[in-house]
Amino acid sequence: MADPVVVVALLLVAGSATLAVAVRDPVRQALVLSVLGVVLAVLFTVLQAPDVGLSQLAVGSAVTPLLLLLTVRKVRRRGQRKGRER
Amino acid sequence: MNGWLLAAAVTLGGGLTATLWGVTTGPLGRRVVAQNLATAVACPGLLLLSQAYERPAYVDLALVLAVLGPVGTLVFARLLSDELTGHPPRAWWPTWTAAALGTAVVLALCAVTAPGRATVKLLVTGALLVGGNVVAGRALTGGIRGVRGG
Amino acid sequence: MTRRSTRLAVAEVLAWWVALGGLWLAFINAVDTLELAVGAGAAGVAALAARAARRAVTGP
Amino acid sequence: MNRRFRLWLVAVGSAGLAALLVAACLELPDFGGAWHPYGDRAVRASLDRHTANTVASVNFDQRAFDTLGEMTILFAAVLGCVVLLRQTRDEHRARPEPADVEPPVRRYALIVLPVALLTGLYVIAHGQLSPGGGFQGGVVAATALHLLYLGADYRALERIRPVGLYEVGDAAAACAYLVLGLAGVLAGTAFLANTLLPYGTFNTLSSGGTVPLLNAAIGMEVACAVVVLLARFLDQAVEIEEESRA
Repeated sequence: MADPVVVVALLLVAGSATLAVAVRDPVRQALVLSVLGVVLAVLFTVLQAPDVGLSQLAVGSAVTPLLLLLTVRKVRRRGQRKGRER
Repeated sequence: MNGWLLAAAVTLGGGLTATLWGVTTGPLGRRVVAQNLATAVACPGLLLLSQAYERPAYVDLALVLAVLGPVGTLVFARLLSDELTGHPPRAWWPTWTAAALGTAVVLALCAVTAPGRATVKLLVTGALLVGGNVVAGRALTGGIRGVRGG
Repeated sequence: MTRRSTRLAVAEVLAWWVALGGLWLAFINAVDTLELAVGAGAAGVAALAARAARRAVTGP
Repeated sequence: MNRRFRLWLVAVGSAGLAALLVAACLELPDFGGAWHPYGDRAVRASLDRHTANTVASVNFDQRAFDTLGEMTILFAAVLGCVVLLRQTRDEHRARPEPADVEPPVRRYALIVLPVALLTGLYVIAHGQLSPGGGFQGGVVAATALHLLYLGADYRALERIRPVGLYEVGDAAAACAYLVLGLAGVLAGTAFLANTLLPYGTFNTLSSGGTVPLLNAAIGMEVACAVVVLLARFLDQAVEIEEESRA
């Protein structure tokens, strides 16, 4: 592991993945997750796997946050309705 | 270890560490700005990596990130607009600093590549990145309002 | 649809087609006939999408 | 099975797994070493078939059957979502109110939408030459359409996105992949064997035999699948509401 860029990328992935687990609120978790996606894409590029990095970028930057936030919104709306009926 | 690789390591290490710190601490407004910053830092970093490894094909990653990164921020701007309208984030200096970084990296890379298609591709990537980040920053600071149903 | 609006629509799609075709030329790294044909097709699809999106937002 | 027993079971299982993983890691070749028995063979096979991007050659030529499996997984997952997230009898649709989007954001969405779509098509078409391929490009192209929701209005997105058409496109692209595979059988070789077309000139769009065609099929399948998937999620989050149980 002579390459400092690889070390930097690995440390960033370890840090952001741990933080993504440590943050508890789903909305804030989605924010950390999207940063984790970018960091992972950098790691894959540094390890000379640009195809995997591109997959990660394509899925992680917009589609995953959109799916997560739409789900959160649906669950919250249902919660609000239930609260009103009670 | 060449200079480009060192520049990439510094950009990615410093920039993404700052982003990570911003996105996990503080109020929601600060976190979304930090998320927008991730694209603005990683895209120049990927361009520098492509130059460091002397693989022009890696520019495609930066291009896709420049296109989709701001779209990801727009997702947050739109679906969190209720939470953000109360306390709109006021952090223009990180956005402009990141835009300056992107511009500087793109211009430096244009200076060392032979003029031609590759230069145009770099410029397009830079324009998409900087424009996208500024617009996404604007969308975060109250550019999208009144999202109730839609 | 009057002739004027038809002409405007064709002009809009053509303008997008030329711009996006130029973008395709910037993306690729070797030009040959097949590349140009595929680029023209892709730029055409994207140009039609651009017009459809503009119409969906601001009306015809 | 009480709590304590379960914890013990997890602890024993995890310890065994950890021991096996550590043992396997000790036997791994060094990080960044020069010995790549599989890689060397894959690169040789890919160069034999004039495919510049070895990953594309592995995905769509040497391991094309695995890609068929992955495509089927995505297809089944989207099908499951469509069934699960349909509008049930006790739900109704509410008209979403249009959001108030500032003109610069809307202009950005309208300009970047075609550019992102073109980028997606470029990534699909150059899968055998540069990083990328059907999956990546398909997701980019599908994301591009949703800029209309993010930068403008849900109604605008609905106007340019007939979901039924995308469902048909999804199925048609999956069939195209199968037909390309069966064509190999009819030509007298094997399912998904890359012997149908000439391999072409190295590093041009027509190189790689059937790789670009399979790439295009996967690109269309993924793009349509993501559009359908997001359409179901958007439906649920934006339009469909439960009836209040009065």
